[in-house]
Amino acid sequence: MKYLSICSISFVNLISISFSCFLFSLYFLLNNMVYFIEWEVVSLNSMSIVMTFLFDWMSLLFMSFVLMIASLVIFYSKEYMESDENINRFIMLVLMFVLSMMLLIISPNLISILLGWDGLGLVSYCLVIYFQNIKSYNAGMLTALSNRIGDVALLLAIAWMLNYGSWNYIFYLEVMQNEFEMLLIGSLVMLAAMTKSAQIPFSSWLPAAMAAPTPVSALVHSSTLVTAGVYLLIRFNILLSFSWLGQLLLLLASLTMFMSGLGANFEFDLKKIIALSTLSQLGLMMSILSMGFYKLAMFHLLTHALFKALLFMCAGAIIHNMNNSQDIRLMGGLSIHMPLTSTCFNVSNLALCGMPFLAGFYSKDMILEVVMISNINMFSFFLYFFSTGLTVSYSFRLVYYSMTGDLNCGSLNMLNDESWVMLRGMMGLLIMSIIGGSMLNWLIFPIPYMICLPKLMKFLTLFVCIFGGLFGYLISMTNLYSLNKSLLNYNISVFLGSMWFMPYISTYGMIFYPLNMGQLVVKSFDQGWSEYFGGQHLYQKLVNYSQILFLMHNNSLKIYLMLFVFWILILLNFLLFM
Amino acid sequence: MIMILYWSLPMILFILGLFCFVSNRKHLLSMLLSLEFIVLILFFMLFIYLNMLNYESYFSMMFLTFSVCEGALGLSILVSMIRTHGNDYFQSFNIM
Amino acid sequence: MAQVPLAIASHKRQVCSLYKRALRNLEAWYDRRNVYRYRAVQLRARFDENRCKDLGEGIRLLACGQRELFETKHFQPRNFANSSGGCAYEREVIPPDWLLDYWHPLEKAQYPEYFAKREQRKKEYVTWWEKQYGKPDPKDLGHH
Amino acid sequence: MFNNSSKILFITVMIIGTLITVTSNSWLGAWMGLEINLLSFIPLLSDNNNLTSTESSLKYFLTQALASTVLLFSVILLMLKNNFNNEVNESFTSMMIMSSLLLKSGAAPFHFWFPNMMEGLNWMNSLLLMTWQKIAPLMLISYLNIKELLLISVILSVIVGAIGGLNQTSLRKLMSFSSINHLGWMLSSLMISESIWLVYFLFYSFLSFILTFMFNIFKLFHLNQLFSWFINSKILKFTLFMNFLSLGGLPPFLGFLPKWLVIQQLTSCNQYFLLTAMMMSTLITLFFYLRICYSAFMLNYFENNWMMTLNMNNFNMNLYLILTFFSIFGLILISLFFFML
Repeated sequence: MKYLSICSISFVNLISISFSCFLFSLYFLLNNMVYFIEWEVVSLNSMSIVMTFLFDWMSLLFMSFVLMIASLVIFYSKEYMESDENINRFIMLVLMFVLSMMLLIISPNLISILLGWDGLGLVSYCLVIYFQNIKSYNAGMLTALSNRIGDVALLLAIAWMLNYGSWNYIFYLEVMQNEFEMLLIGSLVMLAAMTKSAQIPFSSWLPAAMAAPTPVSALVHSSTLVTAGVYLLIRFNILLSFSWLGQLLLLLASLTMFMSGLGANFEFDLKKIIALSTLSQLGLMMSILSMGFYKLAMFHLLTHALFKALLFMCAGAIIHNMNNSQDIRLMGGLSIHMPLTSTCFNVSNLALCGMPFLAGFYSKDMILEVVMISNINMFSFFLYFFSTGLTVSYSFRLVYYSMTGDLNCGSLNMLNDESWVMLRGMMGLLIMSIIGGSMLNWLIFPIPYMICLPKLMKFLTLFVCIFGGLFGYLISMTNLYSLNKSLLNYNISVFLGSMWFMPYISTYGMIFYPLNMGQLVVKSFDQGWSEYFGGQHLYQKLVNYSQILFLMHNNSLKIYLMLFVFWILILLNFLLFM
Repeated sequence: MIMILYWSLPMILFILGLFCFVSNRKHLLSMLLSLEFIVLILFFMLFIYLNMLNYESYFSMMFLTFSVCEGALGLSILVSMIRTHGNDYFQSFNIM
Repeated sequence: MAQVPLAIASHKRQVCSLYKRALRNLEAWYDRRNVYRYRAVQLRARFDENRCKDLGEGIRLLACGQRELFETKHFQPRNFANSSGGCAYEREVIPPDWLLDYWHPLEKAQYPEYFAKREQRKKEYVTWWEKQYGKPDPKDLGHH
Repeated sequence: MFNNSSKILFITVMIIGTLITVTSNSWLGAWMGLEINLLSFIPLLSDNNNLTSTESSLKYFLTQALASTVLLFSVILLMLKNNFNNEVNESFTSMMIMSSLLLKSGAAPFHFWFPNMMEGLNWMNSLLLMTWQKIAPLMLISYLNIKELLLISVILSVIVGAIGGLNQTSLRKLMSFSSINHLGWMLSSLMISESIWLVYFLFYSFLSFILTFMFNIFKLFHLNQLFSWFINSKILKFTLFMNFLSLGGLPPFLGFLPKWLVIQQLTSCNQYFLLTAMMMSTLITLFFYLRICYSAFMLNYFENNWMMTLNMNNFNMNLYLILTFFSIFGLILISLFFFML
């Protein structure tokens, strides 16, 4: 039975599908092929319901990555969720999630995208509330409702697509791109993508969704679900490049990147730090996408998926060993207690920072250099590079808190590095996050970008990273005689540490007045006047009439017959005298 | 004008009969009797009418048959009522 | 509800409570143990310094201290995972034992052996109790 | 019921009487048919010699006798007028005929005898009274077609039917008021076309047959019997009350179809006021039907500890199930057949 658990079976299946998808994508990429499959489900009179699938190198590659990460995550959950009695439900939810992700990836049709999209929303809700405590419920509700905005936007976009007679958007994007309706569709799709990728007005759900089990965070909330929005916009990228949509998206995405980078520097929850770093990377993808470089966004999406999943898996291993504790103030000295996990953790952290020749370096460096040679204003430029520095800063802060010093948790602990199944799962991704970047770089870009920069600007990225790292490490260090730095600037750190108060705004702020109004309406209308004038009073009156009618029935038969005779007499009277 | 006389008398008699039928009586039997009276008036009226139609008065036989049946039925109900109620007072009926 | 205290009554206990909360706050700000110890000693010294002042002064100082604590309260207080406010709080709920007594007879009938044994154990417990503490007073048996 | 020879005789004669009325080409013939019908129906009513059936047969007899004498009187008047061609106003004579026919059928301003009488009958006789006894008078009314009187009668019928049943606890009275309500619909439908009236009448007879059939088997006469009515088959209970909703004309069921036709036709005749009154009052009818169905449709309800054994034989059960199937899925089936044809 050891090899017949649901985890092992799904692992084998998924990894083999992933491998074949990868081979197919190579084939498609090299031969420059696209498969467009159309299956007519039903044909009624003049209307046909058609299911369409689009297979090109992008969808196949993304699919293979998603499947690979999913398979490793499932393999990893075999140990992580070992003591959970609902592990079967958990794995099935993850599989359903993967399924709807597949549907989303391969469909060039807004309806089937919506199916996959709603599937993602539903399953991610179920996964967030997997641990059934109040925190999870609240987080799940926030997640589901934020994503619902995007679902509604997609539905509206579908309604607007009716203008063109079909929902296969890929046929219309280029032809109709100057029309107002298409702009409207584009803005709605952008809204949907922003909710799914947690861009700035909707960011608060992503850190909240960390209430889910850690494998879910590794798969869903870092590498696949949140990148679904980016992927959707990659498909719609034509609409973004030549309109104000792209500019708006650039602003919001780079602000997201900035905000979450800052927030991660003030966060103390291990998973939330990684979630905020995901958010920052999503902002990076979105912003480079909004400038028109969709291939770069795709590239970063893939590499980011690799090392971020690894990072989450390491965090999961740590949390597992720390007995569910996620506060980084309780950690420390983990490099001594869990050397192998710490290695993976550091490698993925460095890949995130863009350490040369790791996965993140290729995509991130290229994005930044492309930003430098393109026409861009000072503000966006500042946001890009400051956020890059912040990324390194929070990574090193994390290293400082968790890896160095002594363990803060307590002398009685069970830290060890012998959870082999989890480690094996992590090793697979470790290799991928080392070689993945270069591999993808040579695959996706057979012809290198021509980037020509002065020496100082070329070194700007490096400089920013080194400075950020030093800053992050040193500023969180406290010694006996120095006050805590964020205590000195208390108000600012509270503001930045709670994501610019966005969680409050999108929960209490949204609900306060409508709820009050609802209470008023319920009290004075639903249970007040309308009940009085509608239900109760009407019923009372009808019953009264009924009683009166019964008074009329309450007579001898002769009275009724006499009434009839009187009526006949009246008729006769008319008959005779008119 | 003379035509009105043919049917004004039965009409008045009919109305009186109707009143007799529905006005409040003690006994059911008196109601049945007044019903017979109405039937007689109707017979009279029908007779006048049939005289107009070339004295084709065979229908009056049928009418008489029906009215007798009806009277017999009324009487049988009366008997049935006396068997169940013990009297033929109209007021002993339940209302509703 | 009248007997339930809604606020800490005495000044002494208020000061103790403030001290404890301030320590917890320090723990949240200073993650390294040695630094925290140093700060804690300082805090203790500050409290000790103002000991044995007259009560009016003491009340003013208490208000000051509470205000200072409020102004420097950590925005993400340090919590253990399984305690209230922690991330794994109430993650695994263990239903209380007495819940089994409220099962429907039809449900109980599905596990006859277990419930038979359970009933027997209950009886044994009652006899044990009565041996230990004696029979309950009959006037205490009714509901209050 | 069918192993009693006198019953067979009277039922046959009753049917013949109605047929004579329907097929006769003169008013006198129609009158004869009505008389035959009355003469044979009364012995059917008083089959068991108890208080109530005697009373109700007496009430029926008096009312119908009065109605038929007035009918004959006005018929003779009409014929005298036609022969002599003097200044007698025709419409008033036909109004008199119509009033007597409305009294015979139990429509609203002259409906008072109807619930009183129903209270004393058993369910099978009630069914005859509600359905078969309506054919002859309604057919004769359709020959007359005086809009003014008919409109008043329709509106009064639906309102009386709705409001009268609202406060009712006796099932027979409730069914009689519902019958008055349906009679309003039937009158309005024969104002437009005879075929719609026929359809309405057939469906109404069908639905009320199922209900009275079940009431008769389980001897249900009062509302509280329904609330505490526990039979060991919940499906049976549920379907029975679905039939109630069907009778009330709730859309997915069969009972909606005739109402639908009437609504459609009345709308195309611009009878909006009439239609509004009818539909509003039918809503109230639906309300009290639903109130009857409480015990079956609620998730949580009171049950007696004792069980009522299901004393239905196989034939009755099969008959009931088939009829219920048509009553519940009839509308869908009819639409399907319509598509197939």
